[in-house]
Amino acid sequence: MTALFNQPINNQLFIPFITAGDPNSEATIDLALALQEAGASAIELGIPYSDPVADGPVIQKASSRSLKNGMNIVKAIKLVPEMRKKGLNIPIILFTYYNPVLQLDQESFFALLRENTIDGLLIPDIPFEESEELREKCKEYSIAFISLVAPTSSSRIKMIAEAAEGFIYCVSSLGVTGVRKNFDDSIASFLEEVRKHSKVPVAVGFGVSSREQVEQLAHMCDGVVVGSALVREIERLQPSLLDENSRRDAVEEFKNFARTFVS
Amino acid sequence: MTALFNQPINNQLFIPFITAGDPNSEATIDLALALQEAGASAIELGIPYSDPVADGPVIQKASSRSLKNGMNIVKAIKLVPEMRKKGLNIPIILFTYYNPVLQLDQESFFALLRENTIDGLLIPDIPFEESEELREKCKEYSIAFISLVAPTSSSRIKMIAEAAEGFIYCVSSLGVTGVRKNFDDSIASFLEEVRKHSKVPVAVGFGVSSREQVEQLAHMCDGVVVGSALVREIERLQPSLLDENSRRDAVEEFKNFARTFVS
Amino acid sequence: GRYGDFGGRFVPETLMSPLAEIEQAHKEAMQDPSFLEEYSFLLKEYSGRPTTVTYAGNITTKLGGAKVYLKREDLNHTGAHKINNAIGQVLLAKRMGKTKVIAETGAGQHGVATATVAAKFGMECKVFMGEEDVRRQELNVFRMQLLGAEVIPVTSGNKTLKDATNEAMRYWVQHCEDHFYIIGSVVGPHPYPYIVREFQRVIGDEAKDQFYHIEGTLPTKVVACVGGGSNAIGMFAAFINEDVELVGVEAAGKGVETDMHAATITKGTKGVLHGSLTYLLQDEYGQITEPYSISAGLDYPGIGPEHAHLANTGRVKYESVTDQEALDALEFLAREEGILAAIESAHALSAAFEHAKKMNIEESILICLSGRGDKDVHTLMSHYKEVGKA
Amino acid sequence: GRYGDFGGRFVPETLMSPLAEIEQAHKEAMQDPSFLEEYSFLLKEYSGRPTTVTYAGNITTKLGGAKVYLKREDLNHTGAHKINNAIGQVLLAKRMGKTKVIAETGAGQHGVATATVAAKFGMECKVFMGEEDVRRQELNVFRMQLLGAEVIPVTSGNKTLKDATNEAMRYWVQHCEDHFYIIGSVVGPHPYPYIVREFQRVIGDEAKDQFYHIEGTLPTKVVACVGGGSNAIGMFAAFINEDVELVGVEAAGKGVETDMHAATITKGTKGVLHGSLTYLLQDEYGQITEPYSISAGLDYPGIGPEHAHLANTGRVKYESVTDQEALDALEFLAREEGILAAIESAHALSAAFEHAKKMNIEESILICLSGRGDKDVHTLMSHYKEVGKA
Repeated sequence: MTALFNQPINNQLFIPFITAGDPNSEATIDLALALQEAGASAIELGIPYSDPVADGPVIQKASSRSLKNGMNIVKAIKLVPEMRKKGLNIPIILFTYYNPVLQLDQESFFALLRENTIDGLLIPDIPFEESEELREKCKEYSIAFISLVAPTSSSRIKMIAEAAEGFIYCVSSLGVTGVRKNFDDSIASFLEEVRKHSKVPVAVGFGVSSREQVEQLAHMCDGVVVGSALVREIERLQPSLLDENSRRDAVEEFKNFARTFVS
Repeated sequence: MTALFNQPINNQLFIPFITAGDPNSEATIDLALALQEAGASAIELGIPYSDPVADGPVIQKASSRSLKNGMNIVKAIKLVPEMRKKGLNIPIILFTYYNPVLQLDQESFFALLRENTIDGLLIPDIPFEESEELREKCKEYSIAFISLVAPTSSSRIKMIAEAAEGFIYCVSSLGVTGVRKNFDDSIASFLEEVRKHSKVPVAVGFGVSSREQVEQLAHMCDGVVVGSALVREIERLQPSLLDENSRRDAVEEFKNFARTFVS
Repeated sequence: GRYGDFGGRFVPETLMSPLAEIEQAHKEAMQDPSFLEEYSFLLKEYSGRPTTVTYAGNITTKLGGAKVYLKREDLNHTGAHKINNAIGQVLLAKRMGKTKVIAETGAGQHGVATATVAAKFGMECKVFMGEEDVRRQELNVFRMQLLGAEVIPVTSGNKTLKDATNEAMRYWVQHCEDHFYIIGSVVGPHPYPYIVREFQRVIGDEAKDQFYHIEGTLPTKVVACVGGGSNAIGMFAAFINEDVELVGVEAAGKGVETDMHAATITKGTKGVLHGSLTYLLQDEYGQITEPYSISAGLDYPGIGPEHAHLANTGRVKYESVTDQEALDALEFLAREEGILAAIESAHALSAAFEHAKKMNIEESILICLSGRGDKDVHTLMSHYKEVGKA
Repeated sequence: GRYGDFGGRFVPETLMSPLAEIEQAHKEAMQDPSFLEEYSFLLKEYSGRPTTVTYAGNITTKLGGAKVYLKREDLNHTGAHKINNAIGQVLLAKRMGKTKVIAETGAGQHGVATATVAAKFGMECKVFMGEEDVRRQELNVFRMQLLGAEVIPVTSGNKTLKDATNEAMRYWVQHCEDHFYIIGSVVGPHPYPYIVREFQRVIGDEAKDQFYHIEGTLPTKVVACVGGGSNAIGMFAAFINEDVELVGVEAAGKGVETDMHAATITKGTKGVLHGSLTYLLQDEYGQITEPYSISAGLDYPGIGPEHAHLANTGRVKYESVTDQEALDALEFLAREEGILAAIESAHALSAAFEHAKKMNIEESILICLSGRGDKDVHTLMSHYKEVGKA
């Protein structure tokens, strides 16, 4: 089994998501470091994609901003060593749709991941049944293949949870990523079912957007994934992040915002 | 048999057409007198109609000008005594589509024609087969029922020509009224066929618009009907005809134009 | 050539021989098995007949009365019943050796049908269309042009169907020697009302069989819209000698109490227009008045002479439906059954729905859905914009 | 769920169970005589099937080669083959107890078909449509609205079919518990490509019988256009095991040598889009590139996975046709046969005409005329204006 978190988990995991290259490569590196300082347990580094069907409008927009800047899967992977150089030591999970992966020769792709110190791989449009080969490869390269489960997974939960590596990503409600006001009441029983079968930490994502929600979820899971809420903040700070003179302050502001999700 | 022309015909008949009420009633009376002075053998007085399918654009426009002035079949008929009062003594042939006639009680219509000294009746959309009752009535009221024959009439020529009264109106070529440059060569044999069967004068109409054409036709028939060419002249003179001060000059000009058709 | 007092052949002498030739050619054609076979073959293999009869189950439930059935002439090639007649007449034209055809059109359905068969038979085609209708039905104008026809906008009168017909007749008078005039409805001089009926009776003949196959009986009532009246006559022909109530529906425009309607039978008087004696909208001096309907296909001041006769004898009951009632019925059918009717046909729908409500579930009503509504989308859009619904 | 290497089910986990349920429901439905009966009944009594096969005699003569036949899917209710599948899927939705449906649409034909069956079955309906297509196909947008559907303009990407599909999938992910997604082509995750093919195979099954009835043999070649490829698969299904040459025709837009085309098989590479592995137009990093075609129905960067497989095995030959070639073929068909084809279908016509020329009169070619061109009139008008022909 490929472990993502080396230490036993004491407190809740905070796994933030940012899009590589949004608003540019330099900012992405600084934002990753800020997230570590804010208390992130790991970072999901999103590869921008032309057709992000699992994402809501906030991340879609980040994707197209990043694509316009010429970001691609190879460049994004190569940002990680630069983050490491600046002191990043938490796990990096590459979040990418399947198609960009498919276009690379499989061996080179995994070599690239290893060379660039990527710790995990999350592909939202690869369901369990289509992922066997990739999971094998991940094991071979000691990369955690992150699985998702959804409330609709029902009888599939056991199968997915038992095979999960790194952490298991629970979709908080039906849907794509995005900010939500409230969670469905049924989430408690869903998470309980997942925990019953999972040997790895159980994190909840899709729609976690406030401190209150984090607290609400705390007793039901091992952590949260926060995406759209952070990306929206990056969107808001974009002008300052792009300006050399104001970037440091903007990154600081972002860090303070991110910190609100950490218990 | 109802005779239209009391004297034997010495020279070519000139039968002009004008639309009653175009451009107004007063002008129509003056124009009729002018035509008599110009040498007209009879006058076709057109009743304006909303859907004049046998007429070309020139007479269509005259029709709608006249209708806008409030002209109708009864008013038009009642113009004739006023013409007579001013000295008109040539035959007046009422040219009307069938529908306005149909809306009047038949007896009153014929009484109206007689009272107002109408000499002939020409209905372009009543073919021989549909006209029996009207022809009977015309006989009863001593009104000449004018028949049309067309180049397409072929085997019908004999039937129509033999029953013709007043004069027989030969459609010069296929078509509706209007100004034409040339006549079809086949007209000669068509007219010959008509003359063979007709006991009344043979007049040619539809498209006669110049002195040259009148001369060209002279040896083949007993006369011509001229419509659109005159109505177009009335259209041209409309402003002067509507102005009390210039009407006399305009009527004089019209008379001179009409005279060009008389041999 | 008469239907009771109505019909006849009131045309300039020039047309008398051509009409007699058409009458003769049609008579011979209808006795010629090869002609009838070609006509049937084209209806089937080209236009896709038989058109189906659809049970409007949702509407039946909502109205809570008679079972509602639709004869789907909208499924014909080119989208309306007009093609049945156009195919028949072009075959007649071909038989007579003509290579050029003309037609008048209101909504453009007959124009499209004529342009279509002209293309299929390699004939030159001119379609006369009122300028106002050219504007209302721009889709159909372009369709005709694409089919190779020349569309001639007519600027006289109200610039609608009546004026287009006048102009077509004028053109025909001048060119009858080598042109065949494909009249689109059961109007015009004899033998046209008869010819068109015979080429449209396939609607009723099919529907009667199909309905009998479904219900094992005849419909209680049969309803069709009436402009000139060709879909209605075609539908009624099969039921006229049966114990079936027949209803023709005219366009009441903004109301028969206003002067903006096309309710010829309801409000008209006898007269002669376009070659036949029938009911007309006219003034006391016999001047034809301008009709009005939101539907370019019903915007006509006359009516087929056979309808005038059927109204006179009482065999067919004629009613009228306003613009708004027709549009409401159109929308109701679209929402409930997923079928977009032509505004013409929606007049029949509206009247039929009112009848259905008052009938019981043992009874049934068969409606002629004469055409599809795609061509009317612009008219509908501007209407909805006007009333603030879109 | 695989066709050779292609197909599969590449979707977010949320959709896995709903897809499995649909697969199971479809399997059961196809073995349930009452389901099949209702499907057939609706095809016949509602949509007017069977659609006819028309011999294009004038075109055959002009081309001087193979006999040209047209399978007339344009005569279906709503004007295209899309209704076959929409009827099937709405019945499946009903069977599964769903009361809300969603759909994506490009040309609007599938959107109209879905809105239509949603109205007929009293279901709430949302149709996702790229904003650019909303503009290109305003007629169909209004038709959908009139049928009671909500049309949701999609502003992402190129604002065409791909983006509409993305948005429909996103919406479905969020609402899959009570919504049924009626996919319009043989694309998407398994079992959609299979379901859609099974609901479209009626095209080929009918055409094969009809053709055999006419010619006493099978056609030499069968040609159909391919966007996602549902009309083509439906047509090919009946001939795939026969000795008949099959040709699929993609949109070459302004030319496959330019970057403005939608020739996915001709120019694409393997990848995953909308849930299945197939050929795609994409860059080296797997970003989907924006396709282009004058036809909104072919303007798609992917292709049904079964087509990808059939291209790979060589069983079907795929060719491409430019905008201009398609328009020329459309005009040629209109002028010669009086049939106005959809621009989509005109791609098949163009390729087929080229084949026909090189064949002999003993041979024959059957073309799937997948839809009628009324919806394209605005596109055609502006095209002709641009090239100065109108």
